[in-house]
Amino acid sequence: MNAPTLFGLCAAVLVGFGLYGLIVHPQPLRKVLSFNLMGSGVFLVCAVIARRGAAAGMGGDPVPQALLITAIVVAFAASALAVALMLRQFDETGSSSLSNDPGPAPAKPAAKGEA
Amino acid sequence: MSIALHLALIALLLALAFWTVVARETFAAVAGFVSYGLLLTLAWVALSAVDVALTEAAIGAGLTGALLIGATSRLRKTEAAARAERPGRATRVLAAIVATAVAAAIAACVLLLPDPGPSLAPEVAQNLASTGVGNPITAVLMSFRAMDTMLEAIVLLFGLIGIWSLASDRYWGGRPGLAPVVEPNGILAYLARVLPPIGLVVGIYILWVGADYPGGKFQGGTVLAAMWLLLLMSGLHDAPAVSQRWVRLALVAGPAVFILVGVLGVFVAGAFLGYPEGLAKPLIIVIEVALLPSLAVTLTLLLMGPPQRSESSP
Amino acid sequence: MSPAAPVNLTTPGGLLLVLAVLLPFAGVLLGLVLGGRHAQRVAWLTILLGIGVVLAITRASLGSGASLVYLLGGWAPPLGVALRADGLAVCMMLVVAVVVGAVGVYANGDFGTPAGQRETRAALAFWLLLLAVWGSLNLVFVSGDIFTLYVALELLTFAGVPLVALDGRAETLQAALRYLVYALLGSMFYLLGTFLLYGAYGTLDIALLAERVGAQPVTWMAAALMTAGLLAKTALFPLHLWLPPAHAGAPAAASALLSALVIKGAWFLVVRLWVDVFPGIVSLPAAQLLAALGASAIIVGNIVALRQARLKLLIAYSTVAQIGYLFLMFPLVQALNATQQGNAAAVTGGLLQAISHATAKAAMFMAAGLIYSTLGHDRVADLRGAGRALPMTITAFALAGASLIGLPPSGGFLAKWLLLSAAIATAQWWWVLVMLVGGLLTSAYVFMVVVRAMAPAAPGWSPKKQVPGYQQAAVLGLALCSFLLGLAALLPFDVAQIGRAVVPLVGSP
Amino acid sequence: MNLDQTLLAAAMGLPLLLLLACASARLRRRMPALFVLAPLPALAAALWAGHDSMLVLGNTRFALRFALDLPGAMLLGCAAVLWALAGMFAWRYLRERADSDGLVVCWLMTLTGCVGVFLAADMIGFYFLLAVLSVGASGLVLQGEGPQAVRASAIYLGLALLAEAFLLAGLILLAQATPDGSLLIRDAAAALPGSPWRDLTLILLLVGLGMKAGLVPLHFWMPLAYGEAPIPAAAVMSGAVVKASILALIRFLPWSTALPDAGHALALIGLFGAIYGVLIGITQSQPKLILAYSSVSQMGFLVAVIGMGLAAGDTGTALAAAFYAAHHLLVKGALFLAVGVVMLTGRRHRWPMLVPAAVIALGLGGLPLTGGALTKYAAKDLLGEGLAGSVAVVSSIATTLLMIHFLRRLSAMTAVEADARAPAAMVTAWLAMALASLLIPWALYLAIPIDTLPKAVAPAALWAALWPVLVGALLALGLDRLGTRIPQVPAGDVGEVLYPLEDASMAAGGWCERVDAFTRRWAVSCIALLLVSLLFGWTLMVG
Repeated sequence: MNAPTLFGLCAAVLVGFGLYGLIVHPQPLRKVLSFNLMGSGVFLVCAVIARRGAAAGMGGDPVPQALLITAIVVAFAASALAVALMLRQFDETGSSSLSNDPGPAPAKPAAKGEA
Repeated sequence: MSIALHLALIALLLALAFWTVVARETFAAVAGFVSYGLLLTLAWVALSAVDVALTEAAIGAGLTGALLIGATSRLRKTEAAARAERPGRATRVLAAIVATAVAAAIAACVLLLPDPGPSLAPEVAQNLASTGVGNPITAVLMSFRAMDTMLEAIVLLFGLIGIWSLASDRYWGGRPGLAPVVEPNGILAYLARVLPPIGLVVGIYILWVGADYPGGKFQGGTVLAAMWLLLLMSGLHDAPAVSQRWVRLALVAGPAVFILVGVLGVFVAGAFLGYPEGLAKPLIIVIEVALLPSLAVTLTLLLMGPPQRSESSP
Repeated sequence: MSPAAPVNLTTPGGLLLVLAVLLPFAGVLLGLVLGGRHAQRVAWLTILLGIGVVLAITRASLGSGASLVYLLGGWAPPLGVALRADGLAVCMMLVVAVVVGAVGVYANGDFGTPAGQRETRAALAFWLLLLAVWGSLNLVFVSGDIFTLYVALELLTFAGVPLVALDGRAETLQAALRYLVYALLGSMFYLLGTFLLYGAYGTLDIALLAERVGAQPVTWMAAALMTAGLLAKTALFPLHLWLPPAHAGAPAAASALLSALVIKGAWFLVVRLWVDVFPGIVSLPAAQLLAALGASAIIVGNIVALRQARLKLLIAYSTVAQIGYLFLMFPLVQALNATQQGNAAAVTGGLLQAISHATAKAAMFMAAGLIYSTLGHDRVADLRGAGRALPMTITAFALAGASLIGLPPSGGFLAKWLLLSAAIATAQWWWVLVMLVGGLLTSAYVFMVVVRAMAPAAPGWSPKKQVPGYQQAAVLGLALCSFLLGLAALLPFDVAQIGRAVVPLVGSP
Repeated sequence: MNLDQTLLAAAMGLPLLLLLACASARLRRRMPALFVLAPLPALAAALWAGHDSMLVLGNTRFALRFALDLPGAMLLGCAAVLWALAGMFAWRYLRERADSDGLVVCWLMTLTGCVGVFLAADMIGFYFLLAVLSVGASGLVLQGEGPQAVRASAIYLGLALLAEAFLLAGLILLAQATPDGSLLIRDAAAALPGSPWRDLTLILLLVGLGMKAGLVPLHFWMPLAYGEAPIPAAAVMSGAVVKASILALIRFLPWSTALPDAGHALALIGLFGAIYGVLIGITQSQPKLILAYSSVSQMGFLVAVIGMGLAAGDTGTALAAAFYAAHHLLVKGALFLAVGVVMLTGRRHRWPMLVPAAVIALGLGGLPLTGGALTKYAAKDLLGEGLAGSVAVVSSIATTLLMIHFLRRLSAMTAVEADARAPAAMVTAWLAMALASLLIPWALYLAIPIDTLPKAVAPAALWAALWPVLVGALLALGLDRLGTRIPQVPAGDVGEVLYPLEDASMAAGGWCERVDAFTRRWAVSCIALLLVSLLFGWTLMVG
């Protein structure tokens, strides 16, 4: 098994970790952290694809590598916006949470237990 | 690197990632993530993506890490309450199952990718000469797919507008971030006096070599942003008020120059974002030089958050 | 799909596509620098110019009868990025321009910079974000490259999220955060799919991908990931957790943008992918699954809407339901493809549904905003007096409601007719049932709101605030657009089919 | 544009123009005075427009088309008369009312829809104008002052839209089966017998139109709506509006092909409704409600006529049914106006109002020499001598009984002041309407060769018409003896079922709300996203 394939499998696992964290962590900050973890897994997939496209004397296909740079910067902007929202919510309410849905209160309490 | 080294790197990456997910304390998790990010740069290098490694080190690990560490310390009080909201066992098991299934599907896809993989590298190599730059990634970013790069600069700006729009009305037009605590003799202040000049040179160097070797405006801009952040944190310099004209000009200068050069292309090269024969490299450098300060200011202010103090506050 | 024009050559008028995208973005830059009430002026100038550009695009594409294409930097795909505008894109750009214009007029009343202040946060942010949403949407419609589309989607999200939290209340901050994190998850899925497609086929260009994709696991997985990610951004039931609080909590003008336009961006991409990129590999079961989600959205969304105590939440849930309608077209397209009849009826039906919902929903949210300012609340149970104080607005609400219900001559009716015809032609009667039941449920809440608003006010009651006439006119104008859209069938040309295989519609208007 | 087309355009155009003019508050206030004029172009079109020219709006790919056939002209003319006279009544009525805007707008909207439906020659236009008609009419019901007006209006609109949902499905099936993509109702009706979905299309059309016509058991909107609507609105609704469904049946059904199953089923339901309406009607005490149940009964009878014609494939059905409908249109409209006038008239002046009412009311039961006798005579051949014919006789008896019950109730509800007189405009409108309902059927009978006059006035025919009326009168005496022992059935009878249904739907709504709240939890929603992507992957793989 060659290096790109190994990293590709590693990327898949990283995406899985990120997804799990995104689902189960109640704190928004941990969700953003998990999102970044998942994102890095996705980026790693892309890097693997770039590496597999090595040709013409280049160590990797430059097009996906360029895409990666763009994607990393976009992900950073997203994290910054999310963190700013969290901090503002904390300033306003003293808490940071995504539950306590301010939407419609159900007519009766929702089904017991989780999921 | 040999396979054994790769395996070790992967094992370490997975261990740190696992820690990031399961750690009880948010701070521990973030610390794990930052070290994970630094290790990840090795992975990019291992995959011959040195430009990406630089970007990852600067933005993925560096700035994102700083952002998350800052948020963690501010939000420490909410952690206990949040733990109570943790979903029950059934949810966690279900989450683990579906996450595993998705990961398995992705792994299968990775294994099933065609071999050898399709590549645009030959086409890039073929057309590299006409762009005048030596680094193929810079050629992609600034010429073949220049639209993406322009949009990326605009994405950062939109992010900043979004963050600013969260300000409380009474502080609108004021300075972002908390008032700095000045400790003239602290280690931070010392670093803040010594590092910025070096950082400035490094940042500009990274930009300059980016045309032909790994590097470029994003990485360079991040180094400059880091230096400015150091100054801000040490209290030697205060963040500018968001209503100041020069701040706004600095923010939009880069994207504006990019657009203008693009429009120029319509007239002299027959296509938006096209470069005339022979002038490609100078024009690319003009754009990069214009983008560097804009990116540095944007990245710094993204980290600083919305205005939180009135303009006159110390 | 075989577009009539060569794919990889810039066509006359192609530069207009660049303008349609860049003009709003340039407006954002200029508005940010000038700040204050200049931002509003810049926004208005941009809106007027932008509408001109979109009209010019329409003229150019009607004139040539083919897709407009522009190669950025002169580089042809797969190396470069192409912008393409077929009939679908042109129609969407037109409707977005109309809605943005109307929202702009309305917002003059709510987001002016008060005298004596140099710059206010909400006003500056709103005008910049309005342009940002517009530019991003135009990019979504014309981009021919799936990675540029990813960036466009992110631009759209970054422009949409702050709109949710524009008035700064704690619950809107939370709604915005939910929206952002969930949308980011969706983007990551989309991005992963993009990378997988590149890994398998070595191109990101839509037209080239359409030629190259084959039925193999990587394509399936990429299509599944991209679709799921886009559904999260469209808020199709059961992936709609962020929509009701976000759309109901935002200021009226922002809700109008979000509900009418922003979600259509991701929906449009699903259409692009399923109809243009993956027509060969999309299976009927997958299309049925998509429509089944749509059907459950229609039923659950409409019923929950009926039970809302607040008008804005009611309208937000109505959006949840209407999103469902947008996805009923897919099995019909699929089945029509199989019968060699051409999918024109279903695609045009879906497009009309999107257009009429965009105009009607924007009108409804803005009407709700006016009702809120006039009454000081938006409790559905206590809307009496609104009809007397705001006759034009309640009329607009009723007309927009008629369009959602699908009463003729609204665009909603025409859409329903086309979709129902396609459903019957392909023997999928269950979608007929869903559409008809959905229409009845919709009529229930529209009726409820209109009747309560028509009740006479309590004696001695007076409006909390006089709303300007131009705001009412903007709302009514938009509602009329939606209500009279069906008359477009009387026009002598069919914009939606430009650049697509044109097949005469049998048994349909 | 030739004269015919101009007439058609004016018939629709004037009400539409007036409706649009309502956007101005100043014009809106003056609009009631124009009510009487608004339907006159329609009357002119009915009288003079040729029956084979067509008004086309649109392009070659798609166009709205309008035309007038003989049944349509007959109904349109009568409807125009009713709209004009009821408009006069409404104008006077509105002078007493503080807020008239809603009624004015809804009146003109209903008129536009009503004229439009009678003229529409293509399916899209028909469906569109039917929707306009329904929405306008539900608005008219809403203008009633009773506490139940909102509920009645909601039920009216709900059932109308439900009916239109059936219709829409039926129309699309029709369109799919019509060759050359034609959307003309004519072509669709001709193509229906050969359609691959013939039975389904017929069921959808008949259910949809049957609901709009008030067929039992989906008739309950009728007493609720007519009971709550203001008098002039009830007059036009029970007279003109409801006939849209009859005209649609006449136009959509293929008369040249015998469809015995569908026809007999329709006839059976119709005849049941004809008797059922009377049975519930005699338990009512409010004249408006009695008239509403009489409408249920009459519409049932009319549908039965159409059903028998369909079963036999008799091409004469269209004209006979239209003639019957035209008579009912005039009489029912007139009687509602009578209720409005008598309510305002004192005991001393009531007889000049009651006597014409008695004549035309008994005409509904088939009193010889009235229009009612003529229409029943025209329909007789269609029903034949079998079961349907017997039921027709029973229906005559029952209708007479119900009408006598109505007259007794009507005379009991005069104004409190013995000397009170109804406003002159209202009285004029009512008497003119009464006169029209006596004369127009004769004029139609003579102008249109339905049958020869001597046969209709032959002694045998007269006796056949008279004896059921006499029996009915006798029964009415018996009913009077029963007096208070007749149980009181609430207006809307089976509509009462809606109350428990509402509870059930509330419960279902609560369930949906819980589903919504559950799926909007973060963890659930994320897991759903992953599941959706996996499901898509799987469905793409298996497909």
